[in-house]
Amino acid sequence: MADWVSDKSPKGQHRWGMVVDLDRCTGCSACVVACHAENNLAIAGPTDTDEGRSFDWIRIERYWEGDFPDTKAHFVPIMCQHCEAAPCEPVCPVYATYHTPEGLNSMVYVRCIGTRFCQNNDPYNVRFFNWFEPALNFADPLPNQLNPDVTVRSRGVMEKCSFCVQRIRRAEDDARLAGRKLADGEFTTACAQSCSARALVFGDLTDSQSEVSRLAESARRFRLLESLGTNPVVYYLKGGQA
Amino acid sequence: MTSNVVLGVFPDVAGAAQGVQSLLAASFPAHSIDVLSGVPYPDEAFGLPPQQSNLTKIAPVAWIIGAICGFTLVAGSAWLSRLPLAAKPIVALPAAGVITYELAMLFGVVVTAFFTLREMRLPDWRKSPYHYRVAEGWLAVTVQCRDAMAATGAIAALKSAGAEEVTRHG
Amino acid sequence: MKLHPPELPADEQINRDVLMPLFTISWRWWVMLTLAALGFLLGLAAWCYMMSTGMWVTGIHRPVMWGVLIANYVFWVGLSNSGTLFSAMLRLAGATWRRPITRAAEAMTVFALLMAAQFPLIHLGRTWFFYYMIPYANQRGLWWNYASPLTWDLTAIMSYLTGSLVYLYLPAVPDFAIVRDHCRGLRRKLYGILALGWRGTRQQWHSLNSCIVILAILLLPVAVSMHTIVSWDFGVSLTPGWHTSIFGPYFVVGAIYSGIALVITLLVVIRRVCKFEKYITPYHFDKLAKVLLVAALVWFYLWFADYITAWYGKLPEEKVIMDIKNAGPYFWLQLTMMLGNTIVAIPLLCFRKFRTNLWALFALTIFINIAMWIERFLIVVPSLVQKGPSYSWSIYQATWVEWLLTLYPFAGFCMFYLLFAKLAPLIGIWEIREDKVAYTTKKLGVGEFSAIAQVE
Amino acid sequence: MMNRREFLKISGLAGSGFLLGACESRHSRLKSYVERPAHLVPGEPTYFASACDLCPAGCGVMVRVVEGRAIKLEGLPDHPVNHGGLCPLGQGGVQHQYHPDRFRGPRWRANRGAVSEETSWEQAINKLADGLQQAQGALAILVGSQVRGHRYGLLAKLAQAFAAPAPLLVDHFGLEAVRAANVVVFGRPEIPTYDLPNTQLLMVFGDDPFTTGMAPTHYSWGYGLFRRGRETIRGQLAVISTRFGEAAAIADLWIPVKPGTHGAIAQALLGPTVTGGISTALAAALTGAPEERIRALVEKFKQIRPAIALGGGEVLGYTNAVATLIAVNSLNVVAGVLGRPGGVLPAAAPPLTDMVPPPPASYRELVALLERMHAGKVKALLLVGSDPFMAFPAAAKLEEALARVPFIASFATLPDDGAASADVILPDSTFLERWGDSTPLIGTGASVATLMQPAILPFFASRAAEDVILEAARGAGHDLGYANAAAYFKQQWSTLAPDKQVPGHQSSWKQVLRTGGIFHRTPGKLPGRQQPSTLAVSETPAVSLTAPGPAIFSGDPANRPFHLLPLRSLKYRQGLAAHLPWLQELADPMSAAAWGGWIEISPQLADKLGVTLYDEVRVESDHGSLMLGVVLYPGLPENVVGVPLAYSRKQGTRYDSVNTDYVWPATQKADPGRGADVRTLLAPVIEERSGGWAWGATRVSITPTGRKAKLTMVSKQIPPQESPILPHRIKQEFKVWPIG
Repeated sequence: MADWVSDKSPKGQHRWGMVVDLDRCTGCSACVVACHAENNLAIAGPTDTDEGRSFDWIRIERYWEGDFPDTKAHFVPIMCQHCEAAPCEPVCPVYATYHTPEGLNSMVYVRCIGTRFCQNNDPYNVRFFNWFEPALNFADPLPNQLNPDVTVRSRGVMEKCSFCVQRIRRAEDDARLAGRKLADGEFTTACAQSCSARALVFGDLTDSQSEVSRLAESARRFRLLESLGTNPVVYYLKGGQA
Repeated sequence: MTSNVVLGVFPDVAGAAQGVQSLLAASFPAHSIDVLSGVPYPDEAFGLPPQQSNLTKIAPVAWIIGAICGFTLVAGSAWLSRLPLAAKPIVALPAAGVITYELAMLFGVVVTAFFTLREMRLPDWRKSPYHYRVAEGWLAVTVQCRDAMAATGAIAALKSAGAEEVTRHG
Repeated sequence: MKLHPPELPADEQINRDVLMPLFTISWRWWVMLTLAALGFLLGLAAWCYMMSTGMWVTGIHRPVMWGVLIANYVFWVGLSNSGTLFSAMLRLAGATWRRPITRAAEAMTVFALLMAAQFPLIHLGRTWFFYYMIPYANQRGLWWNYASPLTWDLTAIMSYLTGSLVYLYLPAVPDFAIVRDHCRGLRRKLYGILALGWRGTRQQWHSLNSCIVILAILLLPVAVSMHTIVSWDFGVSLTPGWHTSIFGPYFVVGAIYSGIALVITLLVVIRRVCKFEKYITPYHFDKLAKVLLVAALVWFYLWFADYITAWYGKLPEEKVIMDIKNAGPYFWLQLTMMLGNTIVAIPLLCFRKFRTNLWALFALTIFINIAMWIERFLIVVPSLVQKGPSYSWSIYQATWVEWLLTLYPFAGFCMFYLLFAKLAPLIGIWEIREDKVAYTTKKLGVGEFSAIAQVE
Repeated sequence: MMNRREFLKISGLAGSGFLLGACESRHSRLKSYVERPAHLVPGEPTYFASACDLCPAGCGVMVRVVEGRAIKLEGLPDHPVNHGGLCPLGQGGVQHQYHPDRFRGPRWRANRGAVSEETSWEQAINKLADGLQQAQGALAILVGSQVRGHRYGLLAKLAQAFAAPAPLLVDHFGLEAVRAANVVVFGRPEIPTYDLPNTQLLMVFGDDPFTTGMAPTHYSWGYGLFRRGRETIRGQLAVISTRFGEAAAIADLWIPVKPGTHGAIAQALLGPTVTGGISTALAAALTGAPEERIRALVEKFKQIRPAIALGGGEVLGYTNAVATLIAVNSLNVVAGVLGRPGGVLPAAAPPLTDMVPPPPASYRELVALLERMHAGKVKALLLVGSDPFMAFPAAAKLEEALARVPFIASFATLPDDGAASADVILPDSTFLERWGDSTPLIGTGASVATLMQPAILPFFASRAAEDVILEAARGAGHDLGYANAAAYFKQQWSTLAPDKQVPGHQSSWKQVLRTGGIFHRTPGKLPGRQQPSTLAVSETPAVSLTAPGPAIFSGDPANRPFHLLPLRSLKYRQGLAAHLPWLQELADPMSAAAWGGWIEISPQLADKLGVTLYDEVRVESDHGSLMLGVVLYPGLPENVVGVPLAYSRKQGTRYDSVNTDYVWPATQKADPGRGADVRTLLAPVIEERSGGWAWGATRVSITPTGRKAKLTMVSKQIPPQESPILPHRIKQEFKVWPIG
C-alpha cells in the first residue's frame, strides 16, 4: 500500500541496536552509574527513591528463583528497548515521543506535557517522570559535572534512555565532516563503554558486519516480552549453556 | 413586521382556535395569522397549515461537512507534518475515524442549533407583540394587518371570537 | 398499589410551584453553597499546590503513573455520560414520564462533565502547557497527535460538552421566557437575554421540537462514543488488565448505571428541597429504579464476561492483577464494589416497595455510586501496580492532595448545581404542561384509564 | 588610534581583572579567554589519560573535560587493569570531584572541642610544620589503601627524614591474609595474575571478585572473555560462599557453606588421598552443603583444565582466613596451572622501581599503633587518603586513642571521621586536579605504571598533599629535595632513563602524558629488578596441607544465635564510595536496597521472627547494637544475616553521615541520615596468621522492634516461593541451568 497508510516507519541510514549478553553480565552496575553521569540523571534522595521516583534509564533487575539452598538469581539489565513498534509512542497526544528514522525511540522534552500515558503503555517500565524539579537536587557545585551535550530536564516531563543520542550525533557529524563512513565501534553508549565484561554491545544493525549485528544473530538471542510484538532492537543473549 | 399587528388573548386552546377561525373567516390569509402559546400545539388544533422546518435536511449536510473537516484536519495535518510513530502509519484510518466521527457530530450539533435559532428568528430583541399571560398557559392569536382598516377588522373578529383582551401594536 | 402519573394542577399553579425555588433562598441553601464552595476552593488550592510543587505530592510513582485522579476522571465522565444520554433515549422512545426528570439530568451532565474535563488537565505534569494538545496554527512546530486516545478524549469531551450545553439550553429557552414574564427589574433583563426574545410562535415551537429530536439523535451516539473513548484510554494500551475489548460497552453501561443512580439521588433531594412532591412522584422513581435495575444487571453481565475471560485464560500477566483484587490488598475494595453494584442493589431493586421508598432509594444510589467510584479505582490502579517486570512493582497509596482533588469535583458539582437551581427551573415547565395537554381519559368497559393523545 | 581588536583585548582584560577581584575567594586564578589553552575548544571535549584514585585497583581512566570541567570518566582503552571498562565507583569520580561538601580550603581548630574554622594555606602549613618539628621521631603516618605509587614513596621519605616509622597503609580489603597465603603457596605476597580469559573452570571461594573485590573491572573483563570470549569453549564458574551473592548469581554451580568453612570444600577438591584432603561426605558434614554439589565440583575439577581457584570476599573475614586461602591456592598447584596460560601467572613488577605497591599494615600493627597513641608515644599523626576509621571496628576505640595524640593533620578532600578528629585539615586535591601515579593492586599480565595528571584546575582552594608535605617538611627543617609535586613526579618518571626503558617502548614524558602511563605486556623480561618467571611453591600442599580448622566467632551462640556477615556491597566498597550520592542511590544488585544500611534475613528466619520487608529489627552483638530494616533474602541460611559494610560515617558528608539535617531541595523531604554503621557491632577479633581483622567473626541476636524502618528499596518485591518475574512466559529464557 502507499506509504501514507503503511505502518512501516521510514528507514534511515543506520538502525541503532544493542545486544545484552546475559552470560557476560556480572551485575556490577557500572552501566547504571555511567548512565547517570552521561545523561544528567537527577538524584532523588532516599525517600523519593523508596517511593519509586528515582531515575534509572538502565537498571540491573534481579530476579530470584527457588529457596535456599537451591537459590538462583538472574541479572537482567533493562533499558528502553527502542521498540520498532513502541507502544509508548502513539499514545502521546503531543508527539513528545516519536520514532527517528534511525530507529531511536526519541523523547522531546520540550514538547512533553506530562500525561504519563507513555509509561502506562510501556511494558518494560523504562520511562521516568520528573516528579520534582530535578536540577534542585544537584547541590552546588555538583552541576559542574553536568554533561553540556544533554538537556537537564524540567519538572513534569518524561525522560528515558536515548541510546546516548548525543554521542550518536557527534560521531555522525564527525564522520560526515571527515567525509568517511561511520565505523563500527567508533563510539558507543555510556553504559556499553563502562561495561568491563562487555556484556553490552551497541552498534548499527543495518551494518551486517558490525559486532552488534553478528551477536544479534546468535542462537542464544531473545527479546524481552517478545510476544507483545513490540519488536525491540535490544537483543538479549541467554546465559547458561544454550 | 411589527406595525399593524393585532393580538388577542384567549384563556384556552378552544378559544384561540375560535379566534383563528374567525380571522380566517374575515379573509385574513393563513400566513399572517400566528398563535403564541406556552406549550407546543399541533397546527391542526387551530386549523392552520402545518409549519415547515429544514432542520432535518440541514443536520445531515452539517454532519457530512463536519466529517470532511475532521478528516481533513487529521489526515491533512498529519500528512503535512509527518512524524513517524512506531507501528502507526502517517494516516492511521481507525484513529482518524474517531476524530472524524467526533467532529462530524460536533458540526451536526452546532450547525443544527444555529439554524434552529435562525428558523425561530431568535434572538429577537425587538418589542414584538406578546402578552405576559402566555406564560400562564393562555394563548395569544396575532394577525399581521395590511393597514389600520384591516386592523380594526381583526380586532372585531377576535373580540367576537371571545378574546379576553385585544391589543394593537404599531 | 397501582402507580399513576401525577395529576397536574393548573398552569398558573405549576408556574408558581416550579419557579418558587428561583425566587426564594433559604438559609439551608446558603449553608450548602458555602460548604460546597469551601470544598471547591480547597480542591483548587490543592491543585495549585500540586502545580507549583510537583506531582510528587501525590502518591503516584513508577509504575503507577495514574491513580485516584484518573479514577475521578473516569467516574465523573461516567456520571456526565448518562444525563444527556438518558434524556435523549427517553425523548426518542417517547417515554412521557421523562418530562419532570430531563432538565435535572441534563444539568447533571453539564456540571459533571465540567468537573470531569478538568481532570486530564489537573493530572498533567505541566498543566500550563495544556494547549499543546489543541490543533491550531502555531509557531512551535508542534501539532497534536490524533492517534493518541487522549486526543480522542479531547475531541469527544468537546463535542459532548458543546452538545450537552445546547441540549440543556435550547429546551430551557421557553422556560426562561416564563421566568422573564414572572419577574421585573434587572432580573427580567437577565432572563430576557436568556430567553432570547422567545414568544412561543408556532414556528418557534415547531423548530424547537425538530431540533430537540435531531439533537437527541446526534447526542445519543456522542454520549456512547465519549465514554467508549475514555475506556480506550485503557483498552488500546498493552497493559494487562486494561487491554480488553469489552471496556467500551462495559464503561458505557457503568456510566449509565452510576449516572442514573445519581439522577435518583438528585431527584430525591430536589423533590424534597424544592417541594416538587406534586410533580416528581413515586411513579417516576419506580420507572427510574427499573432502568437502574436493568443497568445493574447489564453491568454485572459485562463485568462477569470480562472477569471470566481473564479468570479462565489465566494469562500470568492478568492473573497477578486478578490475584491482588481477589485476595490481595484490593480485596476489601473489590468486595465493597460487588456489594454495592450487584449483591445489594439487584435484589433490592426487584421490589416495588423498595423502588418507591424514596429514602431507601436515596441510600442505595449513594452506595451504588461509592461502589462505582471504587470500580473506577479498581480499573485504573491494580493494573499499574503490577505492570511489567516485577522488579518495579509497587503498591499505591493516595495522599491528601489526591483526596482533596477527589473532594473537588463533588464540591464543584454541588456548587454549580446549587447555583443552577437558582438560575433555571429544575423541571421543564413547558414539558410537563405539554403532558397535561396530551393526557386524556379513556373509558374501557367500566374502567377509566389515562391515555396520551398523539400530538407530537 | 585603538583598533577594534585592541579594544576587545583591553576590555577583556579589564573584565577578567574585575572578575578576578570578585571571585578570588573561590578560584585562585581566572584566565581570560585571550589566554585560553590551545586544547580548550568551547563545546568540544578534551580527553586526558589518567588513573583512578578512588580505590587501590589502579584503573586507567580518560577524563572528559569540557570547558575546564571534568564531566565524565571513562575507562582507558587497553589499560591492562580495566581494558576500557570502569566500575561504578570510578564513574562516581566526577561526583567526588564536585562533591558539595568538599573542603573549600584548609581548616584548623585551636582545641579539640572546637569546631574547625577556615584558615589560610600559609598558616595551615605552618601548623603542620610545627607539628612535625615537635613530633620528630614520634610521628605516625596513616595512609588509605589507595595511596600508592610515588605518593606513598614521598610519605615514606618524609617518615625517613624525621626518623619516624614508615607510613602504615590502612587496607580495607583484607589484603593481609591474601598476601600471607600467597607467600606460603606461591612464594610471593603479590596477588598473581589469574588468567581468566583462558581458563575453563573457575572456582571462586568467598564470592565477589567481579563486583566488589580488589579489582572488579579487571576480573569482570576476564569473566566476559572466560564465558564468551572463545568460539567453542564456555568457561564454567563455581562459587563457594555462605551468602548467595553477585558471583553466585552468575555461577553454574553454587555451593552454600556455613560461615568460615570454605576451606573444607577446597580440601574435598584435593581429595582424601592427599594429606589434608577430605572426602566429599566429610566436607558436606563440615560445610552443611549438599554433597551432590560438592561431588559435582570434584568431578569437574578432575576433568577440566586449566582450572583456577580464587579466594577472597567473605573468606577474608574469618579467623581461619589464611589457612583457608592456602587450601584454595593449593588447588592451583594441584591443578598444575602455575605459570601456565589459563592459570596463575606471576604479577609483573611495575616498570618504575620505587613504585612497588607498599605492603598493607595488618590490623595487629594498627592496634599496636593505637597502643602507642594511648601510651602518648605518638606526638603527631598524619592521615592521608581514605578514612582510617573505616578499617576499624568501633570496639577498637580509635577515637580515644586519637584523643591522646597532641597533633593530628588530615589531608582529607571531603569530611570524614579522620578529618573530624584532626587539628588541621589540609584538603588534598582530587585525582583529577593533581599529579600522581599508581600501579595495580593485582597481577594483570603486564607491567603497569599509570600516571595521573591534572585534567582540570583545582576547583576549590585545595592543594596536592605532596605540595603541602614538601613545603611543611621544608618548614620543619627537612628539605626533601623537590620543589613541588609536579617536579617530584616528573623526576620520578624521568628515572625511566633510556637504558632502563622498556624495549620497544619509547617512553618520553609527553608520550606518557598522552597514553596515561606505561603498560608493558610481556612479563618475565622486565627492567629494574629480578622477576621470577614462575611462582615458587614453598609449602607443598599436595603433600601436607594443614586443615584450615573451624573459624572462631565472638559471641555466645546461646544468646547471639546468628552469624553477622558484613557485606562488601559494591555500593559502598568498604566506605570508599559511601559519600557519593550516585552510589548511595544505586540499587544493590542483590538486595535492591539503596541509601544506607539494611539487614538481609532469609525468608524462613523472617517468618520465625515475624518480620517482613521494611520491618525494623534491633541487631545486638557483644559490642553494640543497631536498628536496621529487614530485606528478605533467599540466598542466606537461616542462621546468617547480612549487613552491608561501611555505609555511614559519624561525621561524613551530607550523603553518608550517621545523622544529617539535610533537606532534599527538590521535594523538601528531610533526610535523617544513614544511621550508625555496622562497624559498631563488629568484634575486634584478629586473624592470627596474618594479623588481619576478622571482620566476619561476630555473632548477633535479633529482636523485632515492631516499628517500620527507614529503608530505601528500589525493588519492593518480596521474594516468594516462585516469583512472578517479567511475566512468566519469558522467565525460562533468562538462563538455561546446567546443574541442579
